[in-house]
Amino acid sequence: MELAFLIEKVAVVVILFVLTLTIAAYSTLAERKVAAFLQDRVGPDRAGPFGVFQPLADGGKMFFKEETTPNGANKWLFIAGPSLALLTSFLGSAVIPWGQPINFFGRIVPLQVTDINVGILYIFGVVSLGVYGIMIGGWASNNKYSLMGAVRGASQNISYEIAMGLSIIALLLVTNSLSFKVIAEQQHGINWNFWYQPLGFLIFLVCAFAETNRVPFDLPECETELIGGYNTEYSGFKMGAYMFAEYINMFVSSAVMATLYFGGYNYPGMDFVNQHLGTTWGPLVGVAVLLGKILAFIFFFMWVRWTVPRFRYDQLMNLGWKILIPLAIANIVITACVITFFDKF
Amino acid sequence: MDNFVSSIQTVPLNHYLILSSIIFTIGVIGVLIRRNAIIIFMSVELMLNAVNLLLTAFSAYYGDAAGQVFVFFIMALAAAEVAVGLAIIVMVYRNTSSVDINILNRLKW
Amino acid sequence: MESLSGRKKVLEQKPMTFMERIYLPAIFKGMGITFMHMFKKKETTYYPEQEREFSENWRGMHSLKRDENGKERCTACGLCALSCPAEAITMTSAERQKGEEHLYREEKYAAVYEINMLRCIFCGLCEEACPKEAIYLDGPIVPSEFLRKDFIYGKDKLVELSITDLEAQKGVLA
Amino acid sequence: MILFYLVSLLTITFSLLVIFTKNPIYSVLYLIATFFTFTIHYVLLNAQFLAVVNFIVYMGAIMVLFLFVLMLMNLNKETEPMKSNLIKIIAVIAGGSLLVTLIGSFKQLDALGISTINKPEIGLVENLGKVLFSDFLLPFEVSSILLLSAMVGAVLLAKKDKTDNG
Repeated sequence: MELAFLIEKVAVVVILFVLTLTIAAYSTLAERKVAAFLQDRVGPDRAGPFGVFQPLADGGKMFFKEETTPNGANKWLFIAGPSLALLTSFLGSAVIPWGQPINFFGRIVPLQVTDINVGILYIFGVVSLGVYGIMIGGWASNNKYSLMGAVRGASQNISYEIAMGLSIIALLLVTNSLSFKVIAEQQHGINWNFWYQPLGFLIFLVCAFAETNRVPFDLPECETELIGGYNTEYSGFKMGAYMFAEYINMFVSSAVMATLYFGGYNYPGMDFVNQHLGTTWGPLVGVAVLLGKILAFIFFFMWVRWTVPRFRYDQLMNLGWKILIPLAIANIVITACVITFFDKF
Repeated sequence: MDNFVSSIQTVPLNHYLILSSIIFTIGVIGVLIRRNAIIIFMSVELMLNAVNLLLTAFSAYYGDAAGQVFVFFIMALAAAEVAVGLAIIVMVYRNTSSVDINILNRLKW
Repeated sequence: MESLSGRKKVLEQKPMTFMERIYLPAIFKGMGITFMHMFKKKETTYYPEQEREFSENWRGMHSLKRDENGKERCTACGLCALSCPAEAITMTSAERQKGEEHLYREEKYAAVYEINMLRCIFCGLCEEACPKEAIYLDGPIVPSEFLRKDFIYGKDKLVELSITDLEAQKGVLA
Repeated sequence: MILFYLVSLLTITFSLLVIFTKNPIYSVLYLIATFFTFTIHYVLLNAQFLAVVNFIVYMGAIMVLFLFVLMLMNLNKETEPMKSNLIKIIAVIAGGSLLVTLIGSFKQLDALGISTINKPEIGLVENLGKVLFSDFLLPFEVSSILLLSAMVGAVLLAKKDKTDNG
């Protein structure tokens, strides 16, 4: 482990961390702006031009608010809940390839924190850990509404994980690899997995909505039924941590979707661009393309949120268990059949 | 990854044996000293995991994948066992509003 | 069950067709509608800079009126305070001294006249109760403040400016 | 090398905390931590697939179930049934003698004398999958039936009986 390697990794991690935080912070602004635009309003525009400093103002407000801990709450777990939520939301971005290896002053730097060859399973594991933040926080609040929210969140996440996993298995039949790097490389140009797995993508998308607790599946935090859900008792920065975790989750799941189904950093005509811009600027264009895809997905998340009404809880479970799982299994069977058929000839 | 493997190669297999047996023993003690059925259940899980670790270590040291396949099966079995076991505990709790295993003494009669 | 009045109509719900049951077309349609709204004209009024037109019977901040000679109309009779359902109005009266005739119309006047804007519900009952036509809710929106005590408006904020004051103000502006 | 001993120490500490903590919720959380250290052990053994499966199955599914049940039952320190100290001491002595027996018997194994990992790539998904779907195909299929029957059994058990009002 040479020093340069270490510096390189640290640099990639720090840049990724800052990028994630910035995008998550600006997602809060974007959410309000998108909501406003979809409702013929203009949204926050007082802090700076077009409200660009609004996230700073919100963050400042979050910081200086009074933090209350309810009587009878479990002090340690009450703090552990939001911290865990924030931690697990960050973990996912480690295996996503952000671009082709880049030539940085004569040194080839891979734009990925680490390429483990079980990358997809890793993402899966991290996603399944995300439940703990919600469950622990909800239970430690010592409030029955919070507990209800936590229980809902946990059962929803577990249920949708199954459909998500099954939809990924069909994808794996196509890609033959669990490594994000290989999957991203396979989708060179416009050879995206989406063209092979449209149904799988749809299932994955719905599950991603459920896993990030976004509308129309935001039952753990529905204000109308649970006066706020698992974060009812939270205030100040702990509340901010939960909110931030949600936006980071959204960012990471957008990145996963873009990489798995929409070619990651690949775009049509990339060979041409790479030839003309060299090995430093070419990959950077790829990074920009990936970021563009991610932002498009984030916009899609928000767009859906301000269009589709919330599901009822039994509808949610029905959708997960009775529709998505059979669909995903059918998708696997069809994909496997098609692949064997084409292999034969 | 290569660095990892080369560093772990120096750990003797014996140490894995000792570690697993310690964890297994802790699981046994847990079963003996607790009365909460769920904790006892968790101790059993701990014992299962100790065995898993040992199997994996054996498999890695002998270069035989069968051990790891076995661990895989044990995990599948553990998942099934937990589902059924917790369902039973929930039933017991519903009937006796307690998870104290001493209450289950009544099964004798 | 047979309805007693015989007027009950059972709504017939057709079972949903396959297209309706997969929901996705409906969802996409809805998303199309919301997306089109992004390009519509924004309805927002930029409040402090722009103000929407107030209606005829808009009730805003109170003002204590003067008569045509610039004398204060209020005689501190207390009827407004009595009629106030929110008990927002308090006052203390004083007797007009010699030489103050040009300030106050009658012999009695309000030395202190305070309205707590946090309590006021802008119902306009004080306006109706006033026998001297001294109080009107014809002002603008009450501005926001940081401290609660700043919401208790005294005579300095309530009494409308006299003609001399207005001219002085114009002089400053000009 | 040092990493192994560090993680082992953590494993033992957390597993001791599991069985000696009074609050059942803490027990579950410590068990999650224990399983996390197990995951690290698997990574150290280069059994990547098992590491991730351990992560997903144990930490992501089984422990969530435990936590779920415990939270819904609302058990806490006050309602926790504890055995008397005498039984505890006897249990610890019994466990200790089991440990001594086990380690004593392992002394015999020294003769085997294997102390290096032979084929480090054995734990990768590809190799494991090949073994799993060739030599162990029948057990694999049987385990699916096991899971199915467990699922049906769990649903049947946990379902409230409609006939009586319990």
